[in-house]
Amino acid sequence: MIAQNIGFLIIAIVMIVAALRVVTTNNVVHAALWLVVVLAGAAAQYILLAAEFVAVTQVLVYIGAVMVLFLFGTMLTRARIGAESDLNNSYKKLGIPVGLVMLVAMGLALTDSFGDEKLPESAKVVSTQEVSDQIFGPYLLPFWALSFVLLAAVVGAIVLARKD
Amino acid sequence: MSLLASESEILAPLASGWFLEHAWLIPVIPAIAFALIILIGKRLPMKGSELGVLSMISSLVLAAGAGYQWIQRTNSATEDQFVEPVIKSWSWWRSGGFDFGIGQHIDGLSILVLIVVAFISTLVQIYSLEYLRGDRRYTHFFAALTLFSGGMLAMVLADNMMLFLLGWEIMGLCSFMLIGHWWEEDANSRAALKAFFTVRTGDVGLLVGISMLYFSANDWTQEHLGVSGFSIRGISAWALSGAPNSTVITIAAVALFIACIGKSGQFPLHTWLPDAMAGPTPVSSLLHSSTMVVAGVYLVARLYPVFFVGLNILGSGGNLIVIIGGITIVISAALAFVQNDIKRVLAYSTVSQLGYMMLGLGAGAWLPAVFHIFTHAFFKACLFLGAGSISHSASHHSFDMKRDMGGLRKVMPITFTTWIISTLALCGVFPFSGFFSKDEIIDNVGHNGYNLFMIIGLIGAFMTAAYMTRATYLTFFGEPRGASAGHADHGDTHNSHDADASHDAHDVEQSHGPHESGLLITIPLIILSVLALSSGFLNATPFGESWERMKLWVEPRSVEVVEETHLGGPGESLIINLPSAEEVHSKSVCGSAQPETGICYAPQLNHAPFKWLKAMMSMAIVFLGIAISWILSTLLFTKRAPRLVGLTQRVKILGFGHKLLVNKYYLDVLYEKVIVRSIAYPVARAAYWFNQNILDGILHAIANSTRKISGWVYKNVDQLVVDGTVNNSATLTKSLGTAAQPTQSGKVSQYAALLFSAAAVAALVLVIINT
Amino acid sequence: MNMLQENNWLLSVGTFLPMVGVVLMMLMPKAKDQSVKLVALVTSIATLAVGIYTAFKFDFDQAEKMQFVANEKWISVIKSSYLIGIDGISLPLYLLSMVITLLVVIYSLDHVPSPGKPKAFFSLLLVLQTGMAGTFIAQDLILFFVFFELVLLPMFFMIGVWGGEQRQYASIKFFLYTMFGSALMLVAFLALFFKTGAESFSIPYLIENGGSIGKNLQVWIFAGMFVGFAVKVPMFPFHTWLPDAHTQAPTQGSVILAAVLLKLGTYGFVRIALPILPSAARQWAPYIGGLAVIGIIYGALGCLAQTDMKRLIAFSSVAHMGFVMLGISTLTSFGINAAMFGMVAHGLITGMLFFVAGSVKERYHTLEISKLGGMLTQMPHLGWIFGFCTMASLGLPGLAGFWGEFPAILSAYNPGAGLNETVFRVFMVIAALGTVLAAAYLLWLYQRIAFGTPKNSEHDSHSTHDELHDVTTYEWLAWTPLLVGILVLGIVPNLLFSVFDPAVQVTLSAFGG
Amino acid sequence: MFVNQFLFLGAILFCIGVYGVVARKNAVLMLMSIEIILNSVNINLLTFALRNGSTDGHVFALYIIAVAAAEVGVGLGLVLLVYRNKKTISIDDLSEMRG
Repeated sequence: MIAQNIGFLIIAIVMIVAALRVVTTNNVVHAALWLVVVLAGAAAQYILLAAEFVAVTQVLVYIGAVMVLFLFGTMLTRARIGAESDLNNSYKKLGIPVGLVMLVAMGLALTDSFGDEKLPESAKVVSTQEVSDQIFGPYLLPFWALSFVLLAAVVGAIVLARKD
Repeated sequence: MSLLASESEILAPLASGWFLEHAWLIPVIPAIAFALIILIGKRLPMKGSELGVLSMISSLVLAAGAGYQWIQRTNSATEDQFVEPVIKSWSWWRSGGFDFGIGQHIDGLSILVLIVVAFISTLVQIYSLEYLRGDRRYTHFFAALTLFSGGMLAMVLADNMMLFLLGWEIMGLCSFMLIGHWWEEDANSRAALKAFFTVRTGDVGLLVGISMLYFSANDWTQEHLGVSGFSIRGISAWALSGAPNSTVITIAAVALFIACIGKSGQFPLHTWLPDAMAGPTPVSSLLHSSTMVVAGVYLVARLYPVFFVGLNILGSGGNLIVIIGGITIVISAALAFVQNDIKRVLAYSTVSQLGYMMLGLGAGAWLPAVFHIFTHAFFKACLFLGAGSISHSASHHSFDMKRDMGGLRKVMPITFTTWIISTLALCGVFPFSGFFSKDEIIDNVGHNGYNLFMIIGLIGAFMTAAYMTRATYLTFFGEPRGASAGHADHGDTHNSHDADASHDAHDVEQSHGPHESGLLITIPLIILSVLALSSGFLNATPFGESWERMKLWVEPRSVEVVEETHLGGPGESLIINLPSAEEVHSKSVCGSAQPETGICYAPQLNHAPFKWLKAMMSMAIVFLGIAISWILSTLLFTKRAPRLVGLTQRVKILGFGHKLLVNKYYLDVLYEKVIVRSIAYPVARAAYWFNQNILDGILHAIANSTRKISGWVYKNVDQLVVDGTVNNSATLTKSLGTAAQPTQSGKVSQYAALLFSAAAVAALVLVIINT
Repeated sequence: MNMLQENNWLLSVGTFLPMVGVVLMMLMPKAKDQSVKLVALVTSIATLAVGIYTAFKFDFDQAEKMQFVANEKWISVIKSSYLIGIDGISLPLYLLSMVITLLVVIYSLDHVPSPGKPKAFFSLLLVLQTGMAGTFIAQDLILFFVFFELVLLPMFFMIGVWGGEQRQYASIKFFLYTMFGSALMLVAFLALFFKTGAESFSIPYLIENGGSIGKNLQVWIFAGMFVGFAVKVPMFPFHTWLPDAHTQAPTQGSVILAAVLLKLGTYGFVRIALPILPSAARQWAPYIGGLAVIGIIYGALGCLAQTDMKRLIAFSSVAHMGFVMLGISTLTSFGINAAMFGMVAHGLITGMLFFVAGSVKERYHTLEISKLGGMLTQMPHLGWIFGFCTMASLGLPGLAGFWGEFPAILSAYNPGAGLNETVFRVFMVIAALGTVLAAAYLLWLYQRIAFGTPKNSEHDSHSTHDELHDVTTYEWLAWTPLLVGILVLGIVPNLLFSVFDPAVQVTLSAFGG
Repeated sequence: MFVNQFLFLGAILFCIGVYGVVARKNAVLMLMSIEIILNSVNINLLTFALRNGSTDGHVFALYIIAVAAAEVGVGLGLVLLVYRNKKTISIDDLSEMRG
């Protein structure tokens, strides 16, 4: 358990730092790469949370696909790959209090609700089969709906991005 | 108003007299003189100084008369009878059902200090006639000196803490005015500020202590004595009655002692005192050595029962007072070694001696400590006036021993003689006065079980002897240097002058070179030195019981007193003294247990029996100090004027071998570099460094950070937040009208910001409501 | 409450006499400056004479009773009457306002601030005097409120017209702040009126019936009054108008503001808020005490940060009024006596300090502390007077300031029944520390301004040297009474305590002793 | 391991993401911030899944990943279109919908 805690702590810190860099860096490509770190960290956390399949999906879909999309998007919209100055808008400062207030609110709610409740010690890793049983069992209808969403998105993206 | 005196009748069989009954006139005279000097002083032929001197002389006469009658009064009492203090009080003001008095409380202690203050004030004023002649603010100087004496005398004979506080603060004010007398120079005004402020910091303790004592004691004193909780007599009796809550009285005693630490320059608030030497020398002599600075000691002695009970004096282990006293003795004595300014040596010496007084009081040696106030006043005033005499007539207003003095014993024989007598008294050499007081303190401290502090006292005695020898050597022996050699370099020495600007009138005189001072200066010196020599015999314990006059006259007798109080209104308390037969002969329970039938005014204290052996031992230590210091000084300081002829002579006088002469330079190096530099200097320097950097540093840091904080608070909180809120509310009203428009800017990120902030606030509200 | 009704014309005459002067002045042609000044002087002297006659007729053995009571019909629709009277609490303040006005008039004879217009200036001064005196004698809440507000306008114009560079800002700030407080105060008064049966606005009636209001409601009504009075005092955190108003106001305005106007607030507490709503007062006392000590320390810190002499003195008012409020918050007669004394003492001392600041400004054309120095060399008398006031202000025993400060600290050791002793003892210690800070900033100020050598060399070059004249005759005339007052009250505090004490005892009878 | 350590991580990431959305002007960066938010939600879902011993959370997490992918696809398509039309992807410049 201790090892897990240490692991969690290291990954969490890395994630937070990376996330902060994502929202503060002045270079779009850097931001994308920092985002990779966040996403990879998230995948690691999923493993700590006994969610193998989700973690793998995270790596495949996010880091594999979404990131490539981002990088392509960046390159297609901006030729410049380097530091830029006008990435932030003039309301930048407003974000800090907003974020802090939210954090305080959530922190209050969390400490109040869960206090020092612990996760079950000997959690069994959720197998892919269990997940698929769920998806293709009770959650089949949402799965279909999601398929349509994805289809629509693909079509939409092509329509939007098509040059003509 | 009710300020009119109503005659009080004391029906005790004790002798009294006009002077005792009218002792309250003693401070009133200088107070009136002060007003007169301020109003008409400048138009008088001697610019108002004659009023000051006259008022001091009349106060002195009154005080002496009161002293004489007090002696008669104690003599008229039987040996174990409680000598009733002569108390008179009138209503000063009333508020909220409380009656605040003004009046006199005359007993041995106050008489003693009254005489000392009046006497030294008189001499110092006479001395100042010459010393400050031609000063730009001559009149103001005398006005302030006179007001000071008035304040101090009022404090000394105060019958209640309110009047005490009044005198105490007036002294602080005069100290401020007099240290900053030559305020054109920044250093002087800063020293004045520092002195007032440091003392004032301690005064918080006095305010708190008085308040606590008043409210805790008032009920008891009203019931048993018919006086208010401010009354010194009432507080003393209350403290010993067994009634007070031990926590309250302890806190009150500590609070009061903090005030004493500030006023009497005790560690760690002593740093103001050496700086206060920026004032004219008569001021240093009067305020900052012999009288004002003992006010703290006086407060402890005055309210001794409170400290006795509150701090558990004579109980097991050390208490706050002895610890502070002990630290002060050693720390400040060590500092005296590294000073070049003669007044600073004396200032540190004063601090150290005040430490002795505190040590004595804290260790139950009440009488020796009080006696030390008495003797110390004479020899220390004499030393300061001597230093002033040197700077006035020989060293062109410089106080730098190393640069502008040396070899003055021949040109200033009177100053030299008086200085030597006072130095020996300060060192505690038999039969000079310091011996009878300081040695008694050390002896009694050991006798009462504070062995560690007795050793500290002895170390202090050793150091005292050593640094005074060094100062004496630098000043009066060796070759004349700088100004005292007649070649004063104006531009160079001006910085260290204390009186340059105002003494221009004397420059003509200066061209004659060093010479003995005039009669107005030397006569006070001679008088003081005679007293420094002889005053110790007033309580010469070594010669037996019959010589212990002070014990008879000054020490309150710790007898349980059965009193009948007649409540005839303010100013008419009538006291009948009825000690019952068996109480007279049994040992007093005062201070150790709750008095059963009567009232105690003073705790029972022991007196160490005098032993010649012990005295010899401390004498040996003192002489050792003098000898070692003398040798060191000779070897060290003559290096600066390496003329072989003079050297041989001096060393011959000392009876040293020729070898040392030959190896002079070698030994110089050895002593200065190896011994002094490696042992004495580091310790002393470290202490001085601690003093200048840590203590002063903390003070400065606190001052600076307070300023910074206040600056920050002012800038950010006051101007931005509090003020800003108000200002913004105006702009807000205006901007609210146009506020709605920007929200519809069409900018996505703004919408996002608004959305999230609203969500955040809503979430917070929900959370707060739900928790 | 017993009332004595002899000579009941005296107070009305004393209060409205200045208005006669105003009318006279209005009738005069503008050009005749000298006669305008003469009328103002004569009026204020006459007013003070009436005041002294009042004090002479005042029965000091019955200082606890309302005297010279007049009760006439006034606005019967809202059951408000013209009820005036004076007792031991109000008499010294009533006289103080008259004395200060006279001295200010004397001072102004020689010092009409720019842009001149003596006619308007003196008229406003006299109107101000009516308002101040009226506030102290009013025994009817509506009447009190009217006078309380009457004071505002002349002050507003005085700051706004004769003030410094930022006078507009300062005057509007002053006005809005006080109006804000007054609004809440008026609401509180109305609530009182209706909750006691809508019978009368008279203070004695309300004192009798105020206790019957429910406790929770009392607390809210008290809150309204608290804000109204606290702004006027001013208490932390309602004090920020004060430094600006003082800094920008002309000398005369500052003096009146410091000497009398601030006292309207504390007087309101003692006269109205405490006796009418005793249980709410007890509830509020720890908070008032807390704000008071915060004010003491805060004001002192504010002072230490100042670079402007007048602003520093203004901040010191915050600290001093903190002592006054601390005394009041103890709810003991001892503490309130101290507070009353502190009010008068502060009026004399701080008024005097502002006079000095005004004279400094007039001579050096600046109040920047860093640009001042060596005042004792150039103008020894002014320097010594300044030193005297400094010492009085930092609470040196034997001068008036001490008797407001020390008893207030003392009283906090033993607060009234029902108050938490520990809390107040902590306040006591903090307040005692405040005295050290007071010493620090005042002496520091004094050291920088009076000691040292003169710094204004550039000033000398472009103006004649005789501008730096020492205290003038008019200044002596205006200042001597204040200086004597500071000294006399310091030596014989019983002069005031004996007057206050019986009346304060009566005021506190609602607290059971 | 505490429940809260994961939930707090999620909360912190969420707030960082919110800050990013508010502060960023560049559309691509804004989308990235949204990704951070979505991931923080996923962490929460999985934590509760573990806590409650159910697999529902996993399913939701997968759906979110899928939806996110779709969202990024469409979002970037939009950005591309905007860029092509306006030669900028600064969100602030798109204020045609101002009221």
